[in-house]
Amino acid sequence: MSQALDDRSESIRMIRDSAGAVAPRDGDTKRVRALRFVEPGFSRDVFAEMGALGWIGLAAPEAAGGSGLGMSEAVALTEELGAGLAPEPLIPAMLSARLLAAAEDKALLGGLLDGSKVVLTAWQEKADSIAVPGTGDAPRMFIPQAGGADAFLLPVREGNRIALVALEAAGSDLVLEKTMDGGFVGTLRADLSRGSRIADDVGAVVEQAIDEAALATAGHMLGLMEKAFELTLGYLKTRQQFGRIIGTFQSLQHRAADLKIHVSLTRAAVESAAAVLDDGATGAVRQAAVSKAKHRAVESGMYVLRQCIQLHGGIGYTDEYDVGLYLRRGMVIMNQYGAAALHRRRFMALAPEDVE
Amino acid sequence: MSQALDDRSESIRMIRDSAGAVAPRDGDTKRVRALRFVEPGFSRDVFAEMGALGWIGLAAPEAAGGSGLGMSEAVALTEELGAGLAPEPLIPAMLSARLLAAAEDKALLGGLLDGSKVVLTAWQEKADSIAVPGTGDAPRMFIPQAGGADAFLLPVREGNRIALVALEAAGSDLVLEKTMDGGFVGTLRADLSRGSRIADDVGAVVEQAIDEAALATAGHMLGLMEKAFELTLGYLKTRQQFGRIIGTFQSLQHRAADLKIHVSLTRAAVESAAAVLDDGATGAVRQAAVSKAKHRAVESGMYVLRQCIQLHGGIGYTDEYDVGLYLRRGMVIMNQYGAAALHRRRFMALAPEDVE
Amino acid sequence: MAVSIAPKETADLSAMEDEAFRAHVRQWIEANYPSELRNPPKRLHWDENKPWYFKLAEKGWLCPGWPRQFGGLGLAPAKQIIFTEEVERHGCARTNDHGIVMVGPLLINHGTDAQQQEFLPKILNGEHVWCQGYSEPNAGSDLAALRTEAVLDGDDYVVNGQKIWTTLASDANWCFLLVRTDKNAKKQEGISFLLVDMATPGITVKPIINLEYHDEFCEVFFDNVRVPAKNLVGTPNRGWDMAKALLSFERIYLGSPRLSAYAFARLRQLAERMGVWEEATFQDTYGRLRLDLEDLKSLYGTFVDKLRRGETLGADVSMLKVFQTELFQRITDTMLEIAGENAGLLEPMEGNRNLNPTGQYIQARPATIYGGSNEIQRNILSKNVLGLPG
Amino acid sequence: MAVSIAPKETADLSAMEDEAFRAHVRQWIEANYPSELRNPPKRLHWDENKPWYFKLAEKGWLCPGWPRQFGGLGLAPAKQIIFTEEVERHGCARTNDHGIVMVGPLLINHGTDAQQQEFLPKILNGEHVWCQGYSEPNAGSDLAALRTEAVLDGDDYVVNGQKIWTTLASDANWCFLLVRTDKNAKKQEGISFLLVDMATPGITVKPIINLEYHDEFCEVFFDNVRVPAKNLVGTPNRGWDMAKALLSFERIYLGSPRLSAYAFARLRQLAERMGVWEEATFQDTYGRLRLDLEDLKSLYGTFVDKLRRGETLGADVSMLKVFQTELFQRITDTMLEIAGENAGLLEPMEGNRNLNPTGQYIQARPATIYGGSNEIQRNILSKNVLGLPG
Repeated sequence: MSQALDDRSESIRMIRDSAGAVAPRDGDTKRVRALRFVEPGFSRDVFAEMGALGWIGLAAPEAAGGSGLGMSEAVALTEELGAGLAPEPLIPAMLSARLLAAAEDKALLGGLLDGSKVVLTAWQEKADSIAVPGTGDAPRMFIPQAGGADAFLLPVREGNRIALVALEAAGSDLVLEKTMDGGFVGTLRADLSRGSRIADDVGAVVEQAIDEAALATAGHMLGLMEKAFELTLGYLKTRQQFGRIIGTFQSLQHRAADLKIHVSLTRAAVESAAAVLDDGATGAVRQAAVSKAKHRAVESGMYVLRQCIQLHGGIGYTDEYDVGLYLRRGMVIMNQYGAAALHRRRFMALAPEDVE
Repeated sequence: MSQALDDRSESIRMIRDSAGAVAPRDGDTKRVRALRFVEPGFSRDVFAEMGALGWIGLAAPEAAGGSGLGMSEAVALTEELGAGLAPEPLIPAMLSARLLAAAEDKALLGGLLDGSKVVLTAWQEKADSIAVPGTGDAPRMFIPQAGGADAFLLPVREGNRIALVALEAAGSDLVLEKTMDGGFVGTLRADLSRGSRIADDVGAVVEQAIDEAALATAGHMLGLMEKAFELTLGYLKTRQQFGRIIGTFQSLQHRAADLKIHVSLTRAAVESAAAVLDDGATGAVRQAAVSKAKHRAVESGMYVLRQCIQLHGGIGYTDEYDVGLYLRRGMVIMNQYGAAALHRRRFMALAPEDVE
Repeated sequence: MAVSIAPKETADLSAMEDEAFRAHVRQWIEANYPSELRNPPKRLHWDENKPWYFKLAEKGWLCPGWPRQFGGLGLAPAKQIIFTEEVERHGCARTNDHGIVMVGPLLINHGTDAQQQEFLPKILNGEHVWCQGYSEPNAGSDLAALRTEAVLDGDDYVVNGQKIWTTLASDANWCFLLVRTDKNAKKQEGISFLLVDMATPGITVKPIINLEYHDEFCEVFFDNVRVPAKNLVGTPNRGWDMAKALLSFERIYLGSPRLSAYAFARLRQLAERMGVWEEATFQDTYGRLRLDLEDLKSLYGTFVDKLRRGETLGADVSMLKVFQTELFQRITDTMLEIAGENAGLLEPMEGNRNLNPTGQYIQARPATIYGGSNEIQRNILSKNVLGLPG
Repeated sequence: MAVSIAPKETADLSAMEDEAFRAHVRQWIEANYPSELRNPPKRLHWDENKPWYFKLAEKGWLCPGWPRQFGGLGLAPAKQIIFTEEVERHGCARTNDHGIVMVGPLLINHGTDAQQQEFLPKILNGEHVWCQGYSEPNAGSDLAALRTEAVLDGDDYVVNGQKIWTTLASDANWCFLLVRTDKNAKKQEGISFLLVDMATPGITVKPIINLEYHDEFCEVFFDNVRVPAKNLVGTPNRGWDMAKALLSFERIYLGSPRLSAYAFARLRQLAERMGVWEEATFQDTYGRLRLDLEDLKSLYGTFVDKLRRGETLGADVSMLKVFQTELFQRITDTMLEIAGENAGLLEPMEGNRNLNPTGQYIQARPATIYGGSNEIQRNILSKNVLGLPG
């Protein structure tokens, strides 16, 4: 596992570098702020750039036009984009790319991979779920940044199989709601008769794609918590009260030490899970690794983010100061692709124990 | 409620003062240490003194030879005895006194109330329980300080009623196990044919008596945590490391503040529950009040006790230093008359909610 | 804006039995409080709040705790507590109450006759709405480090500086202000209390958008603002002690279980809506929170009993603020955990104000910061209550 | 007590593939470790431990990490890790290992040829059993405040003072000691390392009974103890830096998941015995602990990978010690919570060593204190890792 990681360190480094160009870790948040609450809540141009950089097809096979990389690169990328607060729906797009590659739909896939078309998968029928019931006429909920979609993919159950239907976004019955971070989440009431059926059975691949999205989301959370912690450390090192730098107060020092532990645990959990998937794990082993990582990212991530607000004092509660942007993004993504309790239960149900 | 407490403040103060004579709060622990692991683990003489002071019959009616006081006085007393680490089985004796008063068995009751006879009730058939199955031939477990008993009371189920059988301790099949604090807990395999039946139905009173014992045990825990915290504060104010009094370190100051909050919450929960019982509450109201107090005492009590060990550093881990005596007593009593989870569940099942 | 100050209340409230008084208050609130404003998700602005405020003023109930000779109801502590309990029970919004709970008591204790006659009636009739100018950008937790300066120039003080976290300053027409009047004294000893008309030239109010995307707090800038010297309250350079005494109200107020209790009731509704209410693991989490809330109520009750007996509260009241605010946060943390993707929505779910996990969560964040951060409260507990050194 | 030091091991361990090496080690341990000593509830004394110790010595496996020229196995880091994993997996008791992990590396790096020749073979053959004289009654967390003094008098140092928390001192015949050799220097700069024969007149060892009613730790008193000056290791007054370097072993050792993993397995057995295993609320608690343990293993793995690559560990290894020891405590806290009245028993339940909640609970208490208290570890993290000031 660690050997594999060593071998990949170069491609991971390159991915991180290229992410910096789009969502600079140390850059300002003007771009992010300007996009808030303006539909669709993200930049089509930046999405296109992500396509051009090969990110949307990062894990798709090279034969299908993808980059042929793995989850280790994917979580490094989503971590960087979390740190940079990029609002573009990259993770949902990666999920769609997986399905389109499996469906061998070159037309839609091509446009998605190069970033010219935003294709989002409308798979979710209730909150806090990773299951794909595929009920034909059920409203599909919680589609991230749905207002910017050109097309939707709908899994539709047919007996034991899950067919895939593609649907033009234009003319669809789509209702948007604002999210805490300035984005828009959509509920789609699809008229399937307007769609075209592009695959007979994507049941297995959609399950895997959701697992990968859950892990990528854990990576995004890692980026949020790490960057918010970095801002907080900077604040602790400069802010003065009572004639002292507040970072000299031991109670704050010890809390910072705890936050560091949580960031490190999350990194270890996310990166080890990515390595498990890159080793070709399937079934219960894959699911357990993903659930372990997502659980940790949510539990430790939200703990770190709320402590970062607290350590900033009053200024942390203002919209003007950046640290709050991380908390609000955290709220939006924490339960996407399954809340902590869901993943804890799944992990317990799946992971075999070494009882001595 | 608070008015009632005001009215009782004098009797509570007197009880506390008299407790100081037997188990001095600020006294040394020589007596307590000398009794450890020497059967029966407590002093018959001190038990007799407790009887002479009217403690065993504290809540029994004056007509039955008791002191006719209430739970507010009882928890004040058990708190003091907790602070003084008295190992005598006062709470089990109070429970037995309740049953004997209900049974109107003056002979046994008289000897118990004046402290000349140790009468213990063998009601428990499994760990972590407050129910009295009364199975005739079941071993009766976890009888505190059972090696010192002169007689046992056994609740025995007969249809819907719970009869009470008294049994001489001499000649009984009693197995003792050592407890962490130096005491002995017993398992009794009773030969009921050797006993005498002294009441037809004590079902209701035994339930109430166990509730009162649970609340009195919460008071004992309050005394343990408060005294251990007092020792710890003293240590923080005198111990030096790095050229400073360690109580000047902010992380320890803040932890001490948290411990203070937990001690105060526990006192509020215990004393308000005692007031509820003294107001004559019965059924669900009584049970909910008791469960709330016992839950708080265990949760906050064990938290405070283990933090007191931590704040003492290495010396807290020695047998020689007193603070460990409080932790070990805490381990022994924490789950007596129901663990925290049991009381949490009972509270939730009983306590009506004000849903707005 | 002026209203009659002849109060409509004719009953002798002080003579009533407690339970009759409670019923009387409850009935009137139910009949008069606008139902659409019960338990508002955000702090209300003056334009939303003022109809209720004026109803209270007309009834003569705006200042239940003020002595009768100053126009208050002169209620004994026990009745004041009942009054507050009923207001909270009904979910009445917190009013713009700084005049009532801060300026009034300040002037009653420390004001000149002229100040009392000028300001108290206008608080009672709602003409003056006050805000509190305490915190500054570099004097947050360390309030005594404030640097807004007032220099005597003839009959006026000239004020320069900046305040921050001034609650609802944009709604207020008067401000009570801590200013530095002696730069050479020790930091606690050069501070004075000034009363400032917000219409004075040189004052700029700038709302701060917070994490709720709401503008409850403001920055207030003072640029050569002339304040008549007669508006200084008490002894010059002795404002710090007066300010500290006023904070005791705030500490018990912030320790009241009402925010936690309200959030807790919403947690149940959310759990039912999300379908996790019956789950044993949720029930256990909920039971722990419930018992924390009930024990907080018991502890709060011991402090209320002290007030009822007319005792003053010590520094140990900080315990309530710490435990209440952190419980409030834990309750709302749990809301997000069970809300699924609704944990990311800006608005209440399904347009139902009772299903508003994100609003509650965000509202709970500053509770551990304002009114003296919980770190400061723990410093107070360790030093002033436990006697730890340094 | 002397045994042959001609090792029985003839295989070229360094040439083996990792998995073959693992199998080789495992097989030998299973064949040779006394089964009744697997996962002992308390730290073993020398008389219980020594048969296994001498078996390791005879096999030549006592010091797998020492270079071959000093009599060790000279294993690469990756193989040392495998060796340790197998020892821990089998539940082998920790041996009296201070000579192996502390004195050996100290002398190999800083000892004179004469010291190496005198002491290393006697560690390898088990003749010298070492204890560590570091802490003092007034130098616990603040180790550098130690005051045990060594004054040169002719060819000897004369040692006076007291050590405390000296693990298994009553079993040791040699002690490596931090002493103050310059009272006028800054506190870290007047400290030296001495090797002391415990049979020297003037040494008194007094066991400390701990909360387990066990005597693992001792006080050691030095009253005019004469130690040959040739037994000073390294440069006089430079002992502190050497001592700090040796602690890096301890920090990763204390951060190993083994104690938590062992306790966790016992938690399940206890839950089954108490009939709560199937309960949803217990399963949730257990699941949280399990995921904490698994994530600790992941984090530990990243540090082990560094060792495997031959890197040295930084101060951030303190993270492991903090999280592991607190997890160990939380696991054992949970044991007491579900154990009913068994939470108060002195001995294991029903004579079954696997059902020993109180033993595990008490054993977990000092874990957050020894090896540098967790408060000290958090200081290290905040200052040396996060760069916070002061």
